[in-house]
Amino acid sequence: MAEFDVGNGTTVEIDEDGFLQEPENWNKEVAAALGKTEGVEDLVDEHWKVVDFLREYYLEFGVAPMIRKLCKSTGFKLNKIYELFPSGPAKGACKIAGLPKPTGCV
Amino acid sequence: MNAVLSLVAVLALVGLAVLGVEAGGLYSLFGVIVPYIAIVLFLGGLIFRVLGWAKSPVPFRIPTTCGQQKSLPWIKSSKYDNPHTGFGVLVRMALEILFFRSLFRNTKTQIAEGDKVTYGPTKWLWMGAIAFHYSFLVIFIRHLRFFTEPIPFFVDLLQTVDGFMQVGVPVFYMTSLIFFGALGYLLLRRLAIPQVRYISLVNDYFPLFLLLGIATTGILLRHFVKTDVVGIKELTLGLLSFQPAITEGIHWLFYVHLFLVCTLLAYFPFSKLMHLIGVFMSPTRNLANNSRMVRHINPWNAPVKVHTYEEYEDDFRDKMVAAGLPVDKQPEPKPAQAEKE
Amino acid sequence: MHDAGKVIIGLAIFVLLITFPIWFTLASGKAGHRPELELPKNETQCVESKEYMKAWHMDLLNDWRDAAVRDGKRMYVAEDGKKYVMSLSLTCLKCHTNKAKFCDECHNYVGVVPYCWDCHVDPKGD
Amino acid sequence: MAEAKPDQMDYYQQEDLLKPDYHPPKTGWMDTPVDFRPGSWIYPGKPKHLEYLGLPNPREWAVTDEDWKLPENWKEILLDGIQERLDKYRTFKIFMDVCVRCGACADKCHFFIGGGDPKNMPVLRAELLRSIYRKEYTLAGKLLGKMVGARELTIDVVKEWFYYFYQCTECRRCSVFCPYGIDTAEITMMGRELLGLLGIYVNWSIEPVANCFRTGNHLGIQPHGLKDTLEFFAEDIEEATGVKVKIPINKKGAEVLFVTPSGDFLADPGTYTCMGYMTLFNEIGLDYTWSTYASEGGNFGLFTSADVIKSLNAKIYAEAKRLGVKWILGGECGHMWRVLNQYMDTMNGPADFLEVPKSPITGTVFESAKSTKMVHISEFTADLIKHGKLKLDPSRNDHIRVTYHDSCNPARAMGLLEEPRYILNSVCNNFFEMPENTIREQTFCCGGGAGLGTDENMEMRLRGGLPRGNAVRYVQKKYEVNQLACVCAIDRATLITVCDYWAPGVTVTGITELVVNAMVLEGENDRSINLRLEPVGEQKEGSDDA
Repeated sequence: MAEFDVGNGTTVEIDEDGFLQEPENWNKEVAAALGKTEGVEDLVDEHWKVVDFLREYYLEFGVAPMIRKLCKSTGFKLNKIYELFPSGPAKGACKIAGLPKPTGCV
Repeated sequence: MNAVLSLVAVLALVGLAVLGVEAGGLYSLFGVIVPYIAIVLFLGGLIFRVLGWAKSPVPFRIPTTCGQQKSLPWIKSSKYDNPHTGFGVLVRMALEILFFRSLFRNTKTQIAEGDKVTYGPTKWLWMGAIAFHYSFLVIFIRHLRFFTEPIPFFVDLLQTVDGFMQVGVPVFYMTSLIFFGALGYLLLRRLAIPQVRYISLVNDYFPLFLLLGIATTGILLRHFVKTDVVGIKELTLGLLSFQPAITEGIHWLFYVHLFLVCTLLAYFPFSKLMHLIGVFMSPTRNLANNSRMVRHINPWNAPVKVHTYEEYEDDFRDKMVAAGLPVDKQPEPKPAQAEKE
Repeated sequence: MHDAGKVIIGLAIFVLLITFPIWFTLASGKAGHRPELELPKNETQCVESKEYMKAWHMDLLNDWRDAAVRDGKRMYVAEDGKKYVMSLSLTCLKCHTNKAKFCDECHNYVGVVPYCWDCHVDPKGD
Repeated sequence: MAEAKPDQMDYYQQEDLLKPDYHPPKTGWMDTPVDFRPGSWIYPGKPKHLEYLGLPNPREWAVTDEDWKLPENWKEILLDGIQERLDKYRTFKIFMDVCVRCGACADKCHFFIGGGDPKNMPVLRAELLRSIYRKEYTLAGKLLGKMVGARELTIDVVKEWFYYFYQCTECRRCSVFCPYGIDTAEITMMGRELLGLLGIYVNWSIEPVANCFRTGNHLGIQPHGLKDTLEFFAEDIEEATGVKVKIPINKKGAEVLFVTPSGDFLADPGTYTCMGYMTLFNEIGLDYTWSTYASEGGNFGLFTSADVIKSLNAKIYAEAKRLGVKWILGGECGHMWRVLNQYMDTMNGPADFLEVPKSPITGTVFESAKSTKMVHISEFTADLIKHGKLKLDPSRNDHIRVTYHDSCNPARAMGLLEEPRYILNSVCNNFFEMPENTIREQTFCCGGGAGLGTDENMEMRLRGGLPRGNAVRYVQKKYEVNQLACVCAIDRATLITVCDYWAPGVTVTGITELVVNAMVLEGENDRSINLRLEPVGEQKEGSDDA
């Protein structure tokens, strides 16, 4: 599996799409570094609001939340999420939050 | 390449027969031994293959449904394209076997005007197939005049109908022409359509050339060479009654014809020609779509590892309890509460 | 499911059908039957050679029919120079007096139904 | 905007995809190697999932690797596997033997129509496996080899199998046209099982399988997560309709167990369909329950192996028994209904602890499900409407001009054709059929079924989606259709992409969403917004992108 250089001398394992292999290895530096791969140069408060919610939800439920839930809980409309994360909530925001990619009928 | 190889193979068979009888005088080989071997291989091979198929079970009921299912009483179900009764299956199979129902559906897909995918009906393959198979059947039955004594009425009847046009002496049968035409079409489309040519194997060309060889020698024998048909029938009846005897004076071409037919018979069970039987045994066609009504049994239905509810609850009990979901077994640390139901 | 019963019944029907000639002929008891031709008693030479007649008589008769009926020609000159009247009734049947014991023997044996008798009357028949 | 990548639809030009090269290559198919270009294959199954499921040979590997890290005796494993399956499946034996290569199936496959790759002709896809069968099991194949279509089993053959057996959506359209009913789905299933013996799976299938085994559903939603999700839906339902719906979960003694694909718990627009179920059941007062253990109707085992189908499917009956329900109702899903209709009773029956399904609302006894005891939501709803048990105002859907996509499995492995149409005609005033060669038993796959609906497979999804997308485009132009209804969760996920690409402006919906939007509910609000919380009368343009 590919190694991803976080930048501070550490590396984490990522899958083919650049998602974190072990969500436990996530930290803020990893998030910032992954952000750069998804067109998010700097993570500002609004980004963190999304990322933190995703993280919290994931830690509680073990999966990514519905996008609608994400919107409702953060108060951001879907287009705002796309503004923040150009590659979208699933590929962008979830990746930065260290969540695995959802699979199945989605 | 595969086509040429097949043609060469058939020509070699012809050559073999010619040499065998003309130069070698091996009449008993080509007139008696080879036919017996061919018949044994045909019948034995065919039974062997079919039993081989039958030995494997049909574990699941997987018909391809081509119409509305039987469900609510006020919704008209498609009795034959999506049969739910044995009778429906019988009709579906009859339509398939007698009229090539599925092939009749054939469409031709094209991308027209650059961006429109269009589907036109195309019946050529169906027509070619129907023409080929039915003329083959008629020819087969017609030949019973050489294999039966007395000749059953339906053979005479069929000959009369087939020779209805009364062209030539002896009359030229319509089916001979249709058979030739259909074979030619099936061969030409195989050569002409790039995709079909791409998938065609020796196994596909060889039977076509073989049948063309059989048809050609047959027509030559009937209309041009005129060998001693009485002698031929004496030979065949001898074979049938297991008292084989070679009749003198039969033209060598007959032995070529016979040898090609024997090749076909011997080749049959070990080739794609087994679709003759396979069409009856295809589980996507010969089963009723009633698996929600009647339980279908799989003889090898072996147990598999299942994540049981107990294991599942063990995995998630705390979370379930925390979320207020009912559980069958209360978590250990807390004293048991009354089960919520 | 194996449906063994259905497969075996199907197979039996197939074998029964395909071996029809064997059991049908054996059952009829005529497997050894051979055409027995009643040859003319007072004539040894047909219009053409025996071999030629055996293979080509239908073509010869057809030519005769066309010549006689369509062109009005009645005279046939054989290979050996002999002349014959082109007539089924007058020439052929003169020697081969019994259709049933000559023509029909072979025709029936190999299932040939010539249309001669659509027009001609078999003098000995009905 | 950054340069599009092969896993994004913008990467592909419509002009290119509309001009597939139908001419076979100059080299024979046995001599034409696989072109593993990005966008046309799927990532391998991750070792952790294989380990969890106890499947062989878990390891890290990539499709583009030269070495796929197969077991030493891979060849022996495969040949034994073929023999085992020949002994277990008459279909496999017959389909190996009787094909005459007439080619009628060729242009029936959406991947061939959209891609032109001759190995996507169903006949040739099967020959990939047949060639090995001939080499090993037929005398001619042993003696004559290539010219009779036999070839040696090599690593390249294994790779080719992987590529093409995961370029088949098991939609069975070819089997409708085959004169012998040869079903490529069956061949593909065998091929995938064989690959599985070597530990070759795609992650898009095997991760859902692992999730489903553990959590009861493909998405890995845990019991408390499902509860949270359904509560979230209930809030939205209340906002949209003013009705507060009940959420019975794992309720013992309920009359009906309801099972639906888990995609409906996570991804729009499936979520709206799920809200539809909840509202409908609440309105008619159905005594039903959700289950967290059997929280998946779909069954990615169908895309993996017969054993896995059985293992995942077993939960439904087990849970019905545990909860003591009378019968089971199934939601809108495609391949789920292939399993429920053609496999479930055989694999995990008899369900003699259940009763023959009887609608408590209309009294209708579902005789056609008297053995499995499982009814399709469309059958159930159609029966409700027929008996006038739903108060419907179809004009509420007047802004929707809808067409109906028959999902492959309900169409060709069941025959559920009229029920959804009856419902649509009852709840919408503007329903338009796509051309007849693209619907009912001739329906075209979304291009992403059978575990192929993942983004790294985008090229094949768009190519495979061409026939369907083109038919949608046709009714969009002709009748101004703006929504496509379907009864399949994979469709609800993948047809969004297909429509966005081939017929932009058409959105995707489940049937029950439309039903509830047309329903006059007891104690409802002004219903000015629909289940999507969009103002009624305005059809949102563009995608329901997830």
